[in-house]
Parts: sequence; C-alpha cells; structure tokens
Amino acid sequence: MNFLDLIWLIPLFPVVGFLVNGLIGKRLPKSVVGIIGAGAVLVSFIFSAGAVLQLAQLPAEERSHTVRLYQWFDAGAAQTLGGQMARFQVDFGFLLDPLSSVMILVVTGIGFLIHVYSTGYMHEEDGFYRFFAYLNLFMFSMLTLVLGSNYLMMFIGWEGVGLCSYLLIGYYFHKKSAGDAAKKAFVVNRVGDWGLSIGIMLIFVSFGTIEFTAVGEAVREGLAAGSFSVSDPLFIGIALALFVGATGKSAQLPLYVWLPDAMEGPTPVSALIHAATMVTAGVYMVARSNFIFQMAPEAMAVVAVIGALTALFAASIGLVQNDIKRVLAYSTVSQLGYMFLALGVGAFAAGVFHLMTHAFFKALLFLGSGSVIHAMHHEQDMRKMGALKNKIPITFKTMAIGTLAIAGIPGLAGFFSKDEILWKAFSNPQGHVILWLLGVVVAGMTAFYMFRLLFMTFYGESRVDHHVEHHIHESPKSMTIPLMVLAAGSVVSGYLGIPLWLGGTNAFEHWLEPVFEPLPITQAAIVEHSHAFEAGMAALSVMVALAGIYLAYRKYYKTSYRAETEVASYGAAYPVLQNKYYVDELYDGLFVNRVKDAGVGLWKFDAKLVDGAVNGSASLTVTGANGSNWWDRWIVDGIVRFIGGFIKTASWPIRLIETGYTQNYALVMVLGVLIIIGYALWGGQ
Amino acid sequence: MDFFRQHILTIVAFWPVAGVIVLVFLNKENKTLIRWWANFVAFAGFVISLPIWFWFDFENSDQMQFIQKVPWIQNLGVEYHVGIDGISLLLVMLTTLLGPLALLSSWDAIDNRLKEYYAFLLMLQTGMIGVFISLDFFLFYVFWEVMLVPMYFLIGVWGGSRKLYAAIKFFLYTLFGSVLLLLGILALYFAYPGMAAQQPSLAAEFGTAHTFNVLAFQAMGSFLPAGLQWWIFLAFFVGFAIKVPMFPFHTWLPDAHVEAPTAGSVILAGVLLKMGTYGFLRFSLPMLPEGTKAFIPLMITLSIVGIVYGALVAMMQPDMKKLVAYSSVSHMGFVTLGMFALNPNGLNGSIIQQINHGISTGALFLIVGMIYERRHTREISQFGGISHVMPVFAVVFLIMTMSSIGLPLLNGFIGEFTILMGALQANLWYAIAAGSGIVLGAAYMLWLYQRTMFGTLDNPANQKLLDMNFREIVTVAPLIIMAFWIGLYPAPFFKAVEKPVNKIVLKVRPDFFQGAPQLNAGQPAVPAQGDAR
Amino acid sequence: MDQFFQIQDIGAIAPELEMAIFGMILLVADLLIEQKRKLGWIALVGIGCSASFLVLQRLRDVDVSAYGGMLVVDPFSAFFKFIFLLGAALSIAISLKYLDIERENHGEYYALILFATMGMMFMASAVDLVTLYIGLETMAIATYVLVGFLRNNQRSNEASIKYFLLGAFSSGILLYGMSLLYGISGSTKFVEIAEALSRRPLTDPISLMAMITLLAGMFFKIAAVPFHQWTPDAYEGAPTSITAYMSVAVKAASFAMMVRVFMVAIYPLRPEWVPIMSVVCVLTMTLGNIAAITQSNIKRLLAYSSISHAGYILLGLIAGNETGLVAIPMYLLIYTFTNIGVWAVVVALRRKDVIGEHVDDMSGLFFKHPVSAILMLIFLLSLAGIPPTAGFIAKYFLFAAAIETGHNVLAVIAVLNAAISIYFYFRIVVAMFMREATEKTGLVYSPGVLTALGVAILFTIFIGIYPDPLITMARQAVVMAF
Amino acid sequence: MVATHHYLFLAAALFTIGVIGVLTRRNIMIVLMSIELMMNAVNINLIAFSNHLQQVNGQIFAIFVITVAAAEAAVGLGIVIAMFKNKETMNINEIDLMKW
Repeated sequence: MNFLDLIWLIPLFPVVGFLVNGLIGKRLPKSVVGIIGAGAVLVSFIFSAGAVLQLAQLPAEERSHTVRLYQWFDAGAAQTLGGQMARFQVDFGFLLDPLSSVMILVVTGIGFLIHVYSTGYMHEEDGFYRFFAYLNLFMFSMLTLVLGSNYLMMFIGWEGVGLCSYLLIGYYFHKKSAGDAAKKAFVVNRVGDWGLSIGIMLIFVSFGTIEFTAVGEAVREGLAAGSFSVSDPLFIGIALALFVGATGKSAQLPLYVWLPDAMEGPTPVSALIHAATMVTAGVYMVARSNFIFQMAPEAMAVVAVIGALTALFAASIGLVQNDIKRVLAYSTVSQLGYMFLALGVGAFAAGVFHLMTHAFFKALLFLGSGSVIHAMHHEQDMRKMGALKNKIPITFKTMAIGTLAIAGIPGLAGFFSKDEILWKAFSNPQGHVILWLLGVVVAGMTAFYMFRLLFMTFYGESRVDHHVEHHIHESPKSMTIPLMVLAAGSVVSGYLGIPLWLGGTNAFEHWLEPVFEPLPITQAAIVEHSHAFEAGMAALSVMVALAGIYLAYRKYYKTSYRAETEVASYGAAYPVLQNKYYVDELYDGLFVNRVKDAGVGLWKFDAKLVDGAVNGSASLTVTGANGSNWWDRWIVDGIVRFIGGFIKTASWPIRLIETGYTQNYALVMVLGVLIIIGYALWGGQ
Repeated sequence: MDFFRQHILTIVAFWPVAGVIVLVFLNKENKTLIRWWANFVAFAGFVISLPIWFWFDFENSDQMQFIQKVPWIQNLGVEYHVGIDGISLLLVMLTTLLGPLALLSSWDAIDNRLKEYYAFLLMLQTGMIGVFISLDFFLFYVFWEVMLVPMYFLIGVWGGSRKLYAAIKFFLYTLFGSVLLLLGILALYFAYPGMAAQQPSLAAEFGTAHTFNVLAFQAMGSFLPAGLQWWIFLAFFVGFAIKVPMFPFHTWLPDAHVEAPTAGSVILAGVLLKMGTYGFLRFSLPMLPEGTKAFIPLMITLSIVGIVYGALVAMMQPDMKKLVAYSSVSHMGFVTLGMFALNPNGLNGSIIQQINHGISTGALFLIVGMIYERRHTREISQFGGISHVMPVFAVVFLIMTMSSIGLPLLNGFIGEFTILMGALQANLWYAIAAGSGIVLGAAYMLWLYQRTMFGTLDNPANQKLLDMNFREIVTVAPLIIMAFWIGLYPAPFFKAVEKPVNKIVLKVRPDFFQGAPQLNAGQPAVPAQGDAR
Repeated sequence: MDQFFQIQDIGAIAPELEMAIFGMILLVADLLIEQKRKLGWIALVGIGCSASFLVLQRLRDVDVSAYGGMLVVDPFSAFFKFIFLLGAALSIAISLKYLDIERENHGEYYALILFATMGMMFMASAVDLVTLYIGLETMAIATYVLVGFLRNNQRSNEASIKYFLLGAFSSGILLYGMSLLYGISGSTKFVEIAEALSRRPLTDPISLMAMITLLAGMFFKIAAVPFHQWTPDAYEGAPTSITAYMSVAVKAASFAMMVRVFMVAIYPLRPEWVPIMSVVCVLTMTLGNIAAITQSNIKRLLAYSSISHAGYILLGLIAGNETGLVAIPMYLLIYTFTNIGVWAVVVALRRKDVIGEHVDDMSGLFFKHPVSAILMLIFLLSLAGIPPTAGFIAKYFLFAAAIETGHNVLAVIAVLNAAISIYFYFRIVVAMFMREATEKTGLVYSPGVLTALGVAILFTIFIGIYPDPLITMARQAVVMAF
Repeated sequence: MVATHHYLFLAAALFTIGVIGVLTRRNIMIVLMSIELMMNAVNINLIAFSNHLQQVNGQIFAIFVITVAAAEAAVGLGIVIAMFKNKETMNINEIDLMKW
C-alpha cells in the first residue's frame, strides 16, 4: 500500500469516528463507542506510521510529499505587493515531510493512548459518546493542522482544535466555570487568530501563494534574486503577526491566560489538547514558517524573549499552585516557553524535539494526575492528598518517571531536549547568555515545583478526606497501560536526539534538516565550542535542577506540608504568585470590562442618539400634553429625535394659526401676499 | 420546455403570486389546507427555480442570461427586462431557498389570519426575486418598493409587542432611502440621451433614446461626469445603505427584527438586506465608478465602524433576537467592506458573504424562533442549560454559531477571510481593524451560546422543553447542508461570481489587471497555481 | 373670426351647453320627481352626454378657437374636461345613498354639481380673462352652496360660510390682478397679455403686482400654503361626497386655469414667479404632510393630504417643461381615481347613526369588509406613491420633471415628503388591518359606491401597471397646447 | 384734470379699505360688504383702464364683475341665513366649530 498518497485518509478516519459516535453514539454501548473512537485513531496511527516509514525510505531531499485532494476555493485575481497578478486559490492538500511526520506520529500515537485511557477515565460519565465524538473531531482538526499543505489548511485545523477545545473544556457544561473557561479559551485564541489571519494574508500578498513549500521557495528565490532582504519590515510584520497567532494557541505571554482555566475540562482533554498536541500548534506553526522567521531576526528575538519570559513567568506561578492540574498547566505554559525560546534562537529542530519529548512526559503527567484524581474521587487539591505512593503504585511510578523527565534528569527524554535548547540559547548566533540564564533558572524552578507536586501528592502524611480515604484504588488497566507506555516514551524518546557531545548523531535534527534548512543569509559565525564545554554547561543545568529537587525535598518531603509555612516562606510574593500576578484581573479591567462597557454605551447611544427620524415622527402622534417635558425628551433622546422635535415645533404654529377663525385665515392670506410682494419688489433684486 | 426555459425567470418570479391568487379563494377556516397549499407553492417555487442553476452558463457568468425583454412603458423607454448573471443567480437561488424554509418555520408559530400571512410572505417572495432579476431600473424600483408593503404587514400584524412601531419604522426608513434612490435613477435617466449623443459606442449599442436599461447605464458609467456621479452616488448610497443597513442607518433593523415573526426575520435578514448590497454591486459600482472612488474612504470607514459597533452592541443585548439582529449589522459591515475594497478578492468574498449571511443568520433566526415558540420569551437570562433538554437543538445552534463566527470548513469563514484578504490588499489597516470583528464576533456568539445552552438547567420553565421536531429539523437541515457545502467546496459559487466581479473591478479601476495580458476579456491571465511557482 | 356669431362656436361649447341644459332639466324635474335619487341618474346621463360630445369633438381632432378667441377647444382642455366629468360622475355615484342617509337628497344638489362642472369646463377652455373669471365664479358659487348643503348641520353651515367668505375674498384679490393685467396690455386675451408683458421690464412693479395678486388668488383655489387654511374646515364640514368632488374636480379645474395663466399669460414673468412658487411648493408639501400626521378625523386628514398633493403638482409648473406639464393632467386624473376611491369608502362609513369620520371608525374594517379594506389599502398606497399603483406613475412624472430641469433640492424635499406621507396614510391602514373591529365598524354599500370603487380600483391598478396609453394622451394634450 | 392714475389710486385705496374691512369687522354682513367694496375697486380699475386705453373690453369685464358680484351676494346671503337659522349669530368669531 502506498501510504504516502493516502495521507489524506489520516485526518479522515477520526472524522468517520466522529460522525458515527456523534450521530448514533447515543444508542451504542459504551464499549463500542470507545472502540470506535480509539480504533479510528489507531487506524490513523497505523497509516501515519506507514507513511512516515515510506517517507524515510526516500532520499533526504525528496522527503516532501504533497497530496492535493481538490481545489478548496479560488477567490479570484489579486495583486501582490510586487505588482504581479496572482490568484487567491487554496488547495485542499496535505503535505508530509519530516516535520509533519513527527507531528502526526506524536498526535496519533499519544492521541491513541489518551483515547484508550479515556475509555476508562470517562466510563462513568454521561455523554460518553459525546466525549469521544469531540475527541475524534479534535484528532481530525489537529491532524489537519499538522498535515495541511498550506497556511489555510493549517488554519482549518487551527480553528478546528479551538472549537474542540471549546467543546471539551465546556464538556461539563452544567458548571458555570467550565462554560466561562471554554469561552475564554476560544475568545483569547481568537485574538491570536486575528494576528495569524493577518499574517497569512500578508504572506499571500507578498508571495502570491500560501502553500508552505511554494512560499519557502519564493523566499529563497527572492533572496537569491535580491528582491527580498533580511530584516525587511514586511517579513518582520509577517513573522510577528504569525507569532501573535502562536502566542494565542500556545499560551504565551500575553495570551496565556486561557490555558490554566482550560483545566476545567476532563483530564484526558487536558492531557491531549492542553499539553501534548494543540498547544504545541504555535510551535509547529513557527517552525513551519522558519523561512519567514529567518528573514526577520528581530522577530526571532521577540520570539525568544517572549518564550524565555513566559517560561519564567509561568514557572514562578507554578511554584505555589495547589491544584494538581493547575501546576501542570503552568508547567505546560512554561515548557512551551522553552520551545519558543528554542525557535527564537534559531534552533527549530531543538524546539520540535522538545515538543515531542514534552508531549510524552506531559501527557504522562496529566494522565497520571487524572489517575490520581480518579482515585481521589475528583479531588484536585494537593493539600488534600499525600501518601498516595503505595495506594496507587503504578500511577506513582509512572508519574515519578514523568517528573524526572521534565526535571531534566540525565537519561530521560527531558534532559536531551531541554539541554539542547539551553545549549542553543547559549551558543547560537541569535542566542544570548541572558536567555540561557533564564532557561537555567526555569529548569531549577521546574524541578522544584514538579517535585513539590510529587512529594505533596505521594509522600508525607495523608491529608485525605476520611470518606475518600478507604475508597482510594488503583485505576483500571485501560488507564494504567497508557501510563506505562507513555512512561516508556518519556524515557526512550530522548534517545532519538542524542547530542554529538554524548557521542550520538543527533538523528532527530538530521531528520528535520530538509525542513529547517538555513537560508543563505550571512550572519555572525557560529562560535565553535568544544564538546567538553558543552558537557560542562549541561552538567551545570543538571546541577541547578538537582538543586531545585533538593529544595523541594527539604520543604515538602522532610517536613510535612503545612500551608502556613509555605505561605510564610514566600513572604509578600505569595499572594502575587497565588493570584497569578493579577493578570486576569488586569485583563478584565483593561479589556473585557471595557469592551462590555463599550457595548452597553454604544447600545444606549444607538437607542437614544442614532435612532431615527422615524422615532421622532412616530412620537408626533402623541402631541397632546407633553409640551412641558418635551425639552427634556428632546435633549435625552438626542440628535435624531431632534428632527422629530423639530417637526413638532413646526406643527405648533400651525396649530396656533389654525384657529378656526375665518378672519385669521384671511389675515394669513394677506400676510402671505404682503410677504410675496415684499420679496418681489425688494428681495428679488 | 422551451417556453419554460425562455421565460424561467418570469415564471419563477411570479409563481408565488399565482399561488396567492389560488390561496385567496381557499376557505379561511380550513387552516390545514391553507398551510399545505402555501408551503407547496413555496417549495414548488424552489423546485422550479432549480433549473436556473443547472441551465446557467457558468463559463459566461458575466453575461446576462435567460434574458427577456418586452417593451412596457414605451413613452418612458421602460421595458420589462429581466436576466441574471452570476451575482444575481446566487441571490435568486438564495431567495427561492429561504422562502420555503421561512414558510415552513411558521407552520405552528402562526395561527391567526393564516391566509393573509401566507399571501404576504409569497408576495414578498415575488418582490425579492424581482429585485434580483430586473435589468430595467424602473422595473427594479417597482419591485424594490413593492415588497415593502407585505413586509410591513408581516411585522405589523404578526409581530411582537411593539410591532406597529417597528413596522412603520421599517417602512419609513426604507422609503426615505428608496425615494432618494429614485431621484438618482432619474438623474441617470436624463443624463443618458446626452451621453449617448456624445459617445457613439453607447449609441450604437443602446440607442440614443431615454432608457432605463441597466446595462446601458453601466456602459455609460465610464463617461458620466464625475461631479454628477458624486451626487447620484450619494442618492444611491442613502437608498442602499439604509437597506443594508450600514452604520448609522441601522437602527430600524433591531426593531424590525425583534418585532417581526420568525419567518419575517429570516426573510429580512436572509434576503432583504442583500438587496442593499446587491444595489451597490449592480448599480453604484459599475454605473458610477468615479463616484464610487470618491466615496471609498467613507464607505470603508462606515463598514469598519459597523463591524465593530454592531459587534459591541450585540454583545450586551439581553434579547437573543436583538443580539442576532445587531450581529447582522456587523456581518453586513464585512460585506460592504469587501465590496469597497474594490478588488476581486474583496468583491468575491463580499458576495459569498451575502449568501453566507443569508444562510447562517437566517438559521439563527429560525433557531431563536424555535425557542421563542416554546418559551415565549427571548430574554437570554431566562435560559441556561438548554443543552440538557434539547441536545439536537444544541448541536444545530452550535453549528450555526460556528458558521456565523467564521469557523473554517463552514461557510462564514470563506466569506470573511476572502473579504479580509481583499481589504488587506486595499490597506493593511482595514484588515486589521475589521479583524477585530472576528474576535468580537466569537465573543458575543459564544457568550450567547454559553449563557443559553451551557450551565445548569435552573429555570423550571425550561425543564420540560421539547427537542426539535421533525419539521423543525427539516427547516434547518438545508441551511446546514448549505453551510457545509460553501465551507467545503465553494468553487461553484466563486465561479458564478468571479467574472461579473472582474467586470465590475475593471469598470471602477480599469488599470487593475494591468501587467497581465488579455485585459479586454475581463478575465485576467493569471498563472494557475503551480504553473509559476 | 370677424363674424360675431358662428355655428362652430356653438359646437365648441357643446359639452358645456349640454351640462347647462341638463342642469336646468334637473331643476325642473326636481319639482316633478318624488324620488330624488332618480335625479342623480339624470345627472349621470347628462354627464354621459357631455362626455360623448367631448369625444366627438376630439374625434374631429381640430383645435377650435371660438368666440373671437375667448376660448379654445384643444386636447389640453379636453383632457381636463374629461377629468371634471369623471370627478362629477363618480361624486354623484357616491352621493346617491349618502344624501339619503344625511336626509338631504334634493334635486338642486345634482344641478349644482352640473353647473359647477360646466364652470370648470369653461375654465379649462378659457384663454381670456373674462371667460376665465366667469367660469371660475360659476364653479365657485355653485360649490359654496354645495359645501353648505347639509342645511341643518352647523359644521356644514360653518364650512360654507368660511369657504364663501374666503373664496370671495380671494377672488377679489385675483380680480384685482386681472384688472391690472388688462391695464398693462389693453387686452384680456392671454396671448396678448403675454406679448405686452414681455415688452415690459421684468421688474416692472405693476406687472409684479398683477402677478402676485393672480398668484394669491390661484394659490387659494388650489389650497397652497399659506392660502390653504379654509381647506380642512371646508372639507370637514362639507358633505363627504362634495368633499370628494372638491378634492378632485375643483382642484383639477384650478390647476387647469393655473397652467393656462402661468404658462401663457404671464409666462414672460416666469423668472419672477418660479422662486415664489418654489417656496410655496415646499411649504405646501411640508406643512400639508406635517399637519396631516396629527389628524384623527379622516376628512381632515385627507384635506391636509390633498394640500400636500397640491404642493407636489406645483412641481410640474415649476419645472415647466414637457415632462412637468404632462405630469399635471396625469397626476390630476390619477388623483381623481384614487381619491374618489378613498372618499367612496369614507362615504360608505357614514351610516344612520354613525358619523364615521374618525380614524377609529375604520378599526378592524378588514375583518368586516375585507375587500373594501384591501381596496382602501391600494388607494392609500397610490396616494403615497408606492408602485405598482397609479399614484407612483403620477409622482414619478413630477419628480422626473424636477430632476430634469435641475430642481434637485425641490425634488429631494418632495420625495422626502412623499415618504413622510406614508406615516399618516398608514395610520388608517393600521386601524383597518391591525385593530380589532368595534361595534361601530361597518360600511353601507350602495350600487353607486360600488361602481365608483370599481372604476377607481380598476384604473388605479391599470394605470399603475400599464400607464402607456394615459401618458400618450397626456403628452398629446400638452404638446399640442403649448 | 383727473388722470388715469388718480383712478388707480382711488381703486387701490378702496381695495385696501375692503381688505381691512374683511380682516377687522366682526359682523358677517359687513364683511360681505367689504368684499363687495373690493370688487368695486376692481371695477373702477377696469373702467379707468378702459377709458385710458380707449377701448371697451374693460367695461364689458366690469359689467360681468358686477353681475357675478350680485350673484355672489345672493348666494352669500343665502348661506348666512341658513347658518343664522342654526346658530343665531352674525358674529364671525363665533363660527369656530372646526379647527385643528
């Protein structure tokens, strides 16, 4: 079977699952629903794997395979900025290349595991079928996002995952907080999409196409022909516009606010969407647009700085969160910051590498936390946990692996990818020592709060509610097996990219090379560092992580957890961190409430001022006794009622002269004649 | 068959009136018969309009087709002259599609004075189709005004609590605009003979006598003095802008929508508003290219203000229907924005968006109508958690919400994105400013959805609501199908409008396609995708 | 020409003579016939005979100048005469039953209508001040009496008094102007007056005085602001059928006279009277409409509406070109059909104990008399100028004339007024269609009313849909006359 | 010698007196008489012009005016009597049943 030409089926299988579950799922038994849902993804995974294997067999320079299904739309002629004519036409096409192959494997692979996990986790829920339908729809969107051959195909997925995220966050729709979070997620994302769509449009008017490969070629050609130059404002504009989109979807500053709230959704959703796949879409998109970002070093600097700051910012909030999922959520934001840091310093492959490893261990951690929550009967507050180690051993062990991985302990996946990023932040020409330093600090904080999570949850004395205490049980196989597989992945996936200084080949980077081929731009020479120096830097970052772990060990393992001591230890910073730097409040005050005010204000304006002459003339029908208050009304009801009022005033004298007295009539006539005479004799000249 | 084919436009347009004539003689008490007959007439109207789509020559979509031309008032040079090109094709089909759905939606909702109700709806149908097929300005104006009366009655008799106010407001507002439009038409009419005397090409094709021929006026557009064009554009602007409605002429719309019965709202939003934009497209742009250019800044500004304004006001509405009504203001802002970006992308998108708006807003009004029928209130605060009791309804509502906020693979996206693309080609800031409408659009629609569908079902009155019945599903199903069709495969629609649009663009900006050969064909030679790149 | 008396002269005034004869027959028959309604039929026969003479005249298709050039028989006058006859006939048709209800069915009623109509016909033909004046007064005096025909009704008396006093006053003013014109030109013939005026400077004060006094008199007759105030009172107080008659025939006659005088006699002063007329036109349209908005008495409402219609028609004179002049007779004819239709319904509202003049009396008419309500709706739409009714065609011509001659501001004001007018017309519609029927709601039909309604609706719709023949006729009438 | 313009001034004066009479007198009969005065002013005008122009048209016109005025007066009296029967007043200010 030629899987390469069948890649369009990969997103389609989940659609079938979605349709079946969505339309008739209500009448199917839960097991069948689960099998359909997970099976659809499994088939996608098989097709993905087949396609990737076949792709790998091609020579490196031919590893780009486009399948055009049909022309999606053709909106007619357009003038590009260069004055050429182009047609705004978009294909319904799919592109398999090394980058998208990584993405589809991650998405379908981890997606499948999470589907399996969900069959267990969601088993008690109403609307089981609905959940799987949404999940499958999400898989479709996500696969379209990463497989699409052009920016608009990506945009389909981009918006589609947004919709699914909305639906899944709002899955417990009877909870107001869930509904609010869902809406917040969508609307904040829409702000990003605003930028993204502007970026896409700019790409079209600049290059006359939005196909990834064609745009890439156009950039290269333009560069060769001298029609484009590095740091061209156009490229900076496009890059920044795209990055605005990325900050929305990938929860970066300043648009990260939706992600922590998104934890209102069921835990598998958090794992799939808000950790492993959807939130990395921004990373994917920036990586995909590397040729544009390379042309705009200033924009890359912005990306790097935003990434680093987000990493630090989110990590600091994560230090004090007590909701197990919120800790993970901020951790995700922070890790995404890492990825953007990598992209920003030009280490696209490193960013994608971290994306992949992060997908494994973060999905693992979320699912593990789900397992904990499942065991704890939907208790998410870590302050009410503790000493769960022996009660749910599999969960504990797998989560421990995940924690070690994210902390960057050598030998696990996180170490390889994180170290790669830190090294590139230091050594790449676009890098800077401050960026590196931020990264290292974040690494330490990450290690600290993750181990805080681990210790608070599994160690120490039990703070569990008594009613819950004796119900605690290990999760069913359908949940633990995915955990174990992911734990394995969290270890193994790192070995795809063993760096050179460890004697590896950095296979992952090589695999992605065709996509991230640097543009022929003259830039500062890469300062060569010895492998020993690189190893030393790595050791340093590991030391910092270990320090973080030790700190956590001291605070949360050695001493039993007490809220007051924790609060006290942060001093004045605690409320700030606990309240997430008051950003939500700030946004509410600055934007949300202002928009609502504007809405109310304009509405009143509309009703009172803009509203038409009709209103005025309608009010005429009531001429009676409202003479006294009509001034009032005249002013309140504003401009257009003014016309009505004017008519009313005009009708007043008519009333005065229409007295019914014959002689008054005659008088008016005579006056009329006199006025005309006056006009004709003197006025006319 | 040949007769049918030659007269298809006339037949489609007047078929509903023929149905009304029969309807008048039905027994007033026999409500079932009246309902069946009216629905049959409307549905048959749709069926007999289908051949238009299939017989339409898409290759020559910029040529008027199915032309019928009969002298009417010879003293004035008025003709019964109908024909359609790609643009009118879409709008005619939209009208014949929405008509039966609107009728079907009133099956249970309307129970008093049925006969008149259906008669007015069907007469409205004729008026609307007539507007879109007229190629004679006089004829156009007649249809344009004719449909005011049935709409007035639909709002005034079967409307809500402030129906009389809303009805007369609708009527007066529109009438104010259209009488000025009439003056503009007259100015063109009297300018024509003089122009024809000077321009042999004009005289050769359309003669030198007074005429109302739209095509002649379009041809004249290139020669008309700019000053005159400016004034005529102003007159047209008021007429069409009120109908669209563009900010600040929009205040009739919320009232009319809120008070109108569901079917009225559907028709109003779905078709009537399009008459304004169609007017701009068919008349203002090609007939008054210089005037158009002079007004572009104003039109763009008003469009963008409309987009943002409509969205902001919509957000805070406590009444669902009013919310959707204000969203129309915002959506129609997109339509006019694309139109006055004056490039093929913008115009194409603008036309597609007109269709989209008809579909999604029409459906949203149907949806609001369904819930109103059940609860007799449209206060958003009265609802919450409806998903629990009306799952199918929730899904339909969701799809249409998504269509309205422009989710890709649904219709709204295609239109909005293309419009923004066109706007961006005109000026980056237009696109950025208008893009805010997308964010706000998501905000108000999702907020609405959240407040009504999500949450706990705490209002006891909502606990026994019935889900959509078969008739209601049948009513919205075509719209859902259309939404997906346009979202997934809009090619036929774009194909229908592209050539006429290019013609319009060439008219206003003759140098637009320069640099590309075959300028005269009206079809720019642009390398197909993949050839050049 | 030189001969004092020619047989053609008699032929020229045959239709008028015929009306006079039948008028006198009626006076005599009044003594003999007990059932007064029969007199109405006689009057109708008279009108029919007159109309057939008119047709015969037209068939010969020659313009006759009779009585030494004191009057002409041309297509223009024929067209107007046709309007008068039509107005008279339809008014009589709606009077028959109505007068019984008012208990005032007397023979002289019909005779007076015939005499008034005869006066109008002379007005339309007159090309000489003397003929014009006599025609005018014949019409006016007959109408004064008709307005006060409800002898026992104080409102009718009052209306009559007011109309009479103001009418006489205004004709005094008009007459003063005529005397000045005679003094200037030494002739009473329009053509010669025009010649004399064109020899004098435009700003000659005597010419201006003459023009202004003429204007005032004429504005009174057509009820233009500020000479309009008698109208609502007279319309309200007069028997409804006479109100109908006045609103169509008297108005048409006044316009016929106005067109002749202004387009021939004082045409040289056109630059002087156009601005004045423009202002009056704007005032008339606007005040008429605004005042109508607050009326709740249908007769009064329609009176104000008719004032505003006079304002529109002035547009035609202001434009003064072919389109404008064609518009005037066309408008008046269409207005005759439409307005008689409206009045027919109002007449039918009058029943034994119900005065039926209030808008509320129309409440729910649709439920009791759907056909009448729908007809009324169509008439009102026609008055408002909504296509495809005849009223649209009429308005179209006026607006077209204004645009064609560059009176753009006037045109804009006029169309906006036309739009406003829908507001008060639709108050009646609202009452008919959207209110519940009350006990008072109801109509009394008579064959006459039904016939009038039928004729009116037929032409209102027919002209609206296919106005071509009418336009051709009106165009002929005007082109050949001017 | 009495010149034409003297007649014209006389007529104008009479006419103005008539107008003022119409405007100010309260008794309907006097108002009617004022109108007659206006008519007669016109007659003076016509005859003066006729004399001035040495042709007969004006006099003919004047005779017609006199005739019409007589008819008008007759009708006017009739109307006034009809009203007096119902209302028993000659005061013009009491005729105000119909107004706005």
